[in-house]
Amino acid sequence: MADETGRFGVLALRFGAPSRRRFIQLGAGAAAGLSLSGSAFAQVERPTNPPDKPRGQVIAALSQEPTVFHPLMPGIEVDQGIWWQVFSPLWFIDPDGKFIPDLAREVPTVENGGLSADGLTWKIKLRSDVKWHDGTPFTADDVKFSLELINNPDFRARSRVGHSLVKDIKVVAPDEIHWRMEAPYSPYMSILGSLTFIVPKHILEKVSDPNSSPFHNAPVGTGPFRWGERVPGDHILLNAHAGYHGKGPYLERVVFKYIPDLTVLYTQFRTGQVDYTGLQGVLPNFVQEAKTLKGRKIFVSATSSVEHIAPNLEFGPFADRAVREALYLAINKQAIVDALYYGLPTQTESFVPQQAWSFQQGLPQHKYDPAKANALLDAAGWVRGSGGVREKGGVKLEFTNSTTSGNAVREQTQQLLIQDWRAIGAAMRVNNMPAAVIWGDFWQQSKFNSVLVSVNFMLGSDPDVTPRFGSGAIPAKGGRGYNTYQYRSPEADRLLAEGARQFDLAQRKATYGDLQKLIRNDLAILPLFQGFIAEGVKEGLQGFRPNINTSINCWNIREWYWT
Amino acid sequence: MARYVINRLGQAIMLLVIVSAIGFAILHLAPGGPLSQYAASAQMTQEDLDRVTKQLGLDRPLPIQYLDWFGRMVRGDWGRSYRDGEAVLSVIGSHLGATLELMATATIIAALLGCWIGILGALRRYSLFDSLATVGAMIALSIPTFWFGLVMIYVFSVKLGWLPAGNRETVGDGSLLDLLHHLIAPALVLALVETAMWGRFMRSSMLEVINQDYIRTARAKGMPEWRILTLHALRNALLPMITVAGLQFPTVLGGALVAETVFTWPGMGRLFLDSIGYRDYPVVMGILMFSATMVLIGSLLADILYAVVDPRIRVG
Amino acid sequence: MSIGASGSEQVVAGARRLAEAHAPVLSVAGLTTSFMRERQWIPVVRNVSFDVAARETVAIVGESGSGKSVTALSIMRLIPQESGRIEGRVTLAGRDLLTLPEPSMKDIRGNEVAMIFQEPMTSLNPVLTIGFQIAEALIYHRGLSRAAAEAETVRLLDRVRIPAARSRFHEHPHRFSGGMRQRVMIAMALACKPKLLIADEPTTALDVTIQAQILMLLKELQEEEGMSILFITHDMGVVAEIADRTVVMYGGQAVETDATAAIFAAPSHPYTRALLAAVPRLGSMDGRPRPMRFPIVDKVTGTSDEPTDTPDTVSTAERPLLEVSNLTTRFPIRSGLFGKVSGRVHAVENISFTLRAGETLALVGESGCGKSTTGRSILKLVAPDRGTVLLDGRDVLGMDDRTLRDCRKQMQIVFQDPFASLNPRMSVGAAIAAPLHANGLASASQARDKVADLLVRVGLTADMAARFPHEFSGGQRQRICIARALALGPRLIVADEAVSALDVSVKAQVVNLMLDLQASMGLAYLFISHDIAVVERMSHRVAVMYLGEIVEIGPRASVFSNPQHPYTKKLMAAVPVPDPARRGARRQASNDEIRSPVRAPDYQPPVRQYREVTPGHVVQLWGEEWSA
Amino acid sequence: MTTAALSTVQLAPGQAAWRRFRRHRLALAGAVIILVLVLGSALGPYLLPFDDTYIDILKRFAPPLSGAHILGTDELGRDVMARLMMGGRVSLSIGIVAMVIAMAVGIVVGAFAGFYGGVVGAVLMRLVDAVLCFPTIFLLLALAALTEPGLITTTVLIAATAWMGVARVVEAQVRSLREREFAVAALAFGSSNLRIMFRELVPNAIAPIVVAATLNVAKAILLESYVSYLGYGIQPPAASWGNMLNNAQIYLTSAPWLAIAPGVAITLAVTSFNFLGDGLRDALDPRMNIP
Repeated sequence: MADETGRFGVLALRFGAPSRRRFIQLGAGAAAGLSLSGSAFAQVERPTNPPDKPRGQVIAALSQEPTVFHPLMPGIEVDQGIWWQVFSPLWFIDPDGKFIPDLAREVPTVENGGLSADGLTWKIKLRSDVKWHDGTPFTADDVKFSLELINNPDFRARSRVGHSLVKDIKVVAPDEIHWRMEAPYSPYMSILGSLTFIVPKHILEKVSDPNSSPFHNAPVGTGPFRWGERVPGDHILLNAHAGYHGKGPYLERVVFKYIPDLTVLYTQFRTGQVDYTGLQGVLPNFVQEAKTLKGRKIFVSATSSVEHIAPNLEFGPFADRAVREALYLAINKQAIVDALYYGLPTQTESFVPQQAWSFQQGLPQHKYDPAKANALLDAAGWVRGSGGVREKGGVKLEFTNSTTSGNAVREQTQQLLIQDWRAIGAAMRVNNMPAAVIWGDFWQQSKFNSVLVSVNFMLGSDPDVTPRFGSGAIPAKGGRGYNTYQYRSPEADRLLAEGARQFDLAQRKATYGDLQKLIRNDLAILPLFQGFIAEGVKEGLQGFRPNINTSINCWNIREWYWT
Repeated sequence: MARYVINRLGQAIMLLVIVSAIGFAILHLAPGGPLSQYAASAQMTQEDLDRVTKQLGLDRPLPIQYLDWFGRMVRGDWGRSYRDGEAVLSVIGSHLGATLELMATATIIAALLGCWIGILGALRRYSLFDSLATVGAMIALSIPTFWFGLVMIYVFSVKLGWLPAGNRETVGDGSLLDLLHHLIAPALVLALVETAMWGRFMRSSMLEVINQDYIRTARAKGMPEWRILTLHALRNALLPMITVAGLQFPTVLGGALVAETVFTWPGMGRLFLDSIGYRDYPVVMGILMFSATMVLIGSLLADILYAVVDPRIRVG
Repeated sequence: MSIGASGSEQVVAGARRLAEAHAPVLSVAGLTTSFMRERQWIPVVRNVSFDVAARETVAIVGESGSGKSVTALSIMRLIPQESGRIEGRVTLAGRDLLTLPEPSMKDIRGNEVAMIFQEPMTSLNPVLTIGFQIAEALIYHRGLSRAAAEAETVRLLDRVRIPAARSRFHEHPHRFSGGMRQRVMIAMALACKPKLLIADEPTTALDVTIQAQILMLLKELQEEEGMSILFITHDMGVVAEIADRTVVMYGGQAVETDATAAIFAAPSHPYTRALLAAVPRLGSMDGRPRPMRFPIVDKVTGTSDEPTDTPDTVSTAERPLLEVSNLTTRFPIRSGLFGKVSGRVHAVENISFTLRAGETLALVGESGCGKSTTGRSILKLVAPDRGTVLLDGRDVLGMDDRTLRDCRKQMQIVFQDPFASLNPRMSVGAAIAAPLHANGLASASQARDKVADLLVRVGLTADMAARFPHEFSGGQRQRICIARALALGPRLIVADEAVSALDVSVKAQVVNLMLDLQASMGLAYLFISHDIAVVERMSHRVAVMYLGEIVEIGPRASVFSNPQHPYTKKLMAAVPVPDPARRGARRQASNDEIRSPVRAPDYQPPVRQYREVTPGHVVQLWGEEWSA
Repeated sequence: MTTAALSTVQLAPGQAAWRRFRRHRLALAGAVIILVLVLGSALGPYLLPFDDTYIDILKRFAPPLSGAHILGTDELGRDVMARLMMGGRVSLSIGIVAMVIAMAVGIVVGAFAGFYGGVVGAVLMRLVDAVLCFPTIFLLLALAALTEPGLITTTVLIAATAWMGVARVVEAQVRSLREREFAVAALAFGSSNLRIMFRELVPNAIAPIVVAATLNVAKAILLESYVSYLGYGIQPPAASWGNMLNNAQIYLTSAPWLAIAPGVAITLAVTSFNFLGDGLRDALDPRMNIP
């Protein structure tokens, strides 16, 4: 299951984590980003030839409802499922981690002159054969408008990270645009590339309120599919855009069907009413059965997030490393993975996904060893008190664990943990909350004891985890970042600073390898397994390519077709 | 009559003000907020969050926000959904049809079937039919709706494959037959409880009526039994059913919400659940106000209809 | 008893003649009706036999629970089949109704035998027009066309003296007053020209003037139609007024059956004697200034005690105990969004009177005249708009809550319905002690003693304190209520229709008790009643109320022997006299309805003038409205 | 007094009610089932060899009647019977406690509104009307989504959505009883308002209150299951019938018994309380005493 902190929505709460991928892939060096190894997912049979003209339709079921269609406003990954079809970015990152030009003619590099050596001047050459769905030609003015809109104070832009540095935008020619960056910021490549979809100036410049206009519910883009209709609460229909500038589309129609209940969603996939189950895919307990279904294929693919227990390191017992170690030893990880997750995920010891170049092999392997855990606690002075709960210096070894309420499998995991930990004299209590509550101040301001959570630690595909583990990134202490664990280590800070300064891949690999060892040793997090998603696709539907670098695996429906 | 209606409307408006204040307070004082989602997923920085909070006006003191919202609402501007930017009224409007379809179907089934069962039960009091109907109604009232829905799905969709497992239509089909096919299961689930209620109310209403003096009068007049029942008793027994129908409205709406959840029906219930989950304040408030208004209108209509039908209340 | 011998002989002779001339229309023989209770058949009517001859009126008279109504319902076979069983023979014109199949029975009901009931307010179907309800009998039994039935219905409504019959055809029952509804019921009953009309307490729920109208009407119609009437009632006055022959029922049995005059002249059964002895007779107190106890006749032996005069209890020396002046209580009728007053009920309008210690002042009048509101206003149980109430010189209406509570110890109230007056969930002892506890006046043991004392005082026994109200009869409950009222040692008791709901014999006993208590404790009574005959028996002074005003007030003897106000006269004339010999005096059968005290919000009550007839006897001067 | 009035022997209200109740066989059955459920939940866990929270991951999804587990095991290998009994404790006590709270609030609000009428009554009853404007489930979900789930919150929330009906019933009763002669008499002999309200009036409204109470228990059990079904309820590992059902639904196709056991338990409990309420209604309502 994927990264989750963003999981929200009521129905979403009821079932496992939605496969939420980080959708702002900050960070440079995406060229060396994550690539899915062949073993990570079973690739479809070798593509036959796509049809000459769009044919057939695909019904893609989503367990959350896409509602935000303006791609520059706050939205979640289901919304991106629509954006990918209707709009185009300047470039995107493919499953192998390579930048592929889309609206741009080429990806700017220092070599091709698109970027100045100091990274301050950007010169983008655009395609001139692109047309908006309404027939108006796409020009550099649209790009300028989009960038300026993001910085418009009245506009509820999703994020201005990077964009706020852009100055002096000049439209040099209809197919060329230049700008200057206030400061060098290499992650901007990723931000522009995967998450900044260009919106039409000729439509949006006329609206009075940039936050709500007819465009918001009938978007016009340059993507492979045109807006068809939306039946709120039910489905969204997109039609093939005949004049699409790239490959495809090969389908006449795409329907995104909103089916909030994952059991119903699976049932409909089973009965053939649905061609593809996206977002949260198929629940682990159905995977075994689903694999035996005739005419259906199940793809289990890794995501870049890590399922872990997040301890609040400022909270009483967790401040003691021995406690964390003992708790870690007492977890029957294998049982969780095998029984609750049906063996689908892979155990991990690191916060870095195993497909990444920066992944450190050979970290100490977790072993389920309650006896050792007990010995460790005894040695550390935690003695069993009333009710078998250990205590030390008046501090009892008891704590709460929280996760999004209604997430069945996580709740099962919690119950296993309770039993495992009770055996070593640690008392855990469950305190689950709805998504809109838990991921607010409770998480953000480190008001929890421990949380069962899945997080994508990577900045894009870069292992720079300064916002996650840097001592200056603790929001509860006024820091800017997401270090809600409140992890503070001079050694980690040193390694992080060093890694950010290094450019040599081998050096960086070593630095971040040391960091992974350090984090593993400190047990800043208690990692369980790497995220995964099981998605169902009807047999005969070609072109499905999970992309660990996007937040939703239906990013490339334009290349899908029926045999 | 006009005066009565105006009076009732005045009360209703007062109630709506109270409802809105309670609703607004609960919603906004509760933990979490519309931006929690973004806060968590690290896609927006604290600066971004603060900016959007301010842009949405959520940084202002609560009473100010309430008065602002209330003032706009009174002028017909119910705000826009945080999620899709649509005007709240049109968001509600686009989900209303599905809910009404479900409620109306279930209510019609329930009213007809329930009244029939209730009348028959009252007339043949303590007969086998009556006993079965009573026990059946009791069980129907006691079965958790969602559980019954799940069992329906399991039996009719999973095992037998006769009915679709949910949704309102097959995409791209949408023919009347297809719509009806999808409607069967949720409407029946919703109608089950409803029928039981109607049956029970009808039965007790009928029982009360047939013990009235005027029924004795009719008997003493030598009227045949069927005429006494259909003309003298039924007319009176049906009167309170108008009020029942009015009071049932919130229950049916609540039931529809559950049925919509189980059968993934794209109606108001779903919308409400989702909107609460996303803390889409304008939409949640809109639905609350809308349903409260419907409840009030329902009971007002019932009272007016009662007054129209019942000669004792009818004026002039 | 003072029945003119010649009068009674005449009536008896007439009745005999009628009976001989025709075979009985209805013959009831050995009727026994039982109900299933606790899996046992309990007979409620036992072996009752009587005949009703053509054009004859037979009354069945008895107290509550005597089985008289069940007898009537049994004749019609309107007893629920599953829980009731009827045995014996009921022969109507030669046919045994009890063996008739149900469909044939339907042709009898409403066609050959019609029935009217006690409660005109609930006996008509509220959602059907009165015209329809009458016409359907015509259509069903006589096969008339709709138009013909409608024409006939209008004729019937005319015959029962409903004004503007044609226009009222399409109106629903709620638009009619109780008296008018009873006329509608009669019209419905007469629709098919039945041989027999069974009237089950048809006037009991009506005011006395309306009752008189209905009785007149029934008599006239009987003469015109030539039908027989079986008249069920508990009121000996009504019996004397209407019945040719009378069946006296007691405990489910017919204890005496004879010509009415014969029964009144020479009751043979002890129960009948007891019953008749307890019946208050208007005019029987002529020449007696003070109240008088009722004679009590033993129901088994029939022996009677001698009623004694009461001692003079009225204290004349001091200031009156209660002084009411210009008391006005109005109830606003609100409507509209802001509860605007759209009218007012002028329940009590500018009344003044005094009451001395040991004296009984009766407030009489018909429903809606404001007599009960007056009683409650005096205790400030409702808030009067104007006027003063002085109790022992202290202004009751101006008191704060605490003083008022204290002052209420001096005055207590006893209500009409002894069933509603006692909290069913409180033991009798607790109920009587409640006033003591509420005022913190007694410890538990003191309260116990006091309760025992009070119970004995009202003629019950001390051991009854532990029982609950449902274990007592109506009369006993009223005694308990009186005991409770006495607990705080009051000087004034407002008796709000305190004996009206009681059976005649019980009523007599409670009146006697009240007189005894007055004698022993010097109580003052404000005796509110519509029952003129009882008022005559038990009061020193009388005030007649009409539409919230006192139209005549004075010593009882003076007002009753020399009524001045037209309303007083009308009221007294309407009281049925339990003397068949005096029935001949026909009263004018008017259609007047009781007027409503609801007025427009800007209504100004006229300023009234009064005239003193004799010392203390004052009458309001009346205007043209009474001249007709 | 030897009048006819005494000839029809009257029974005490309680006695008569008990006789009528005894005749109501379904209500009797309901009472018995409730007793069985309560005893089963209270004592059952001590008799079973299994702990309701003991996880045996190797014995997941054992079907009923296979081996020692009478009702089989759940998704974590816990004994379903044991969880059903422990869940019964939670569900029944939520039902009963929520009922008690709702009753207390409803009676007080209703008594004050009915007794004082006028402005006090209008304000209180408009408040009741206002809360009633929210469909129960709407209100419950809104509240539940906004608070942290748990035993106490769930109980209070359910009570918060259930007191209005009681308030209305009590208000109507008190308003009509207030005019009854015994209440006026109490006022006349100097009882304080509180004394009249709670000593004289409320005890006389006991019949509808008792009926409302039983029906409220039934409603509360149902509501608990709804709340849990929607994911806001009792926190694991504690079992309630509602969260058992919630957990079971994703295994509906593979392990249907997980959904059937709590579903039947809820239906059984709710039906029993409803029958009990129905029986009490018949028994306590003297109008039904027509031969």
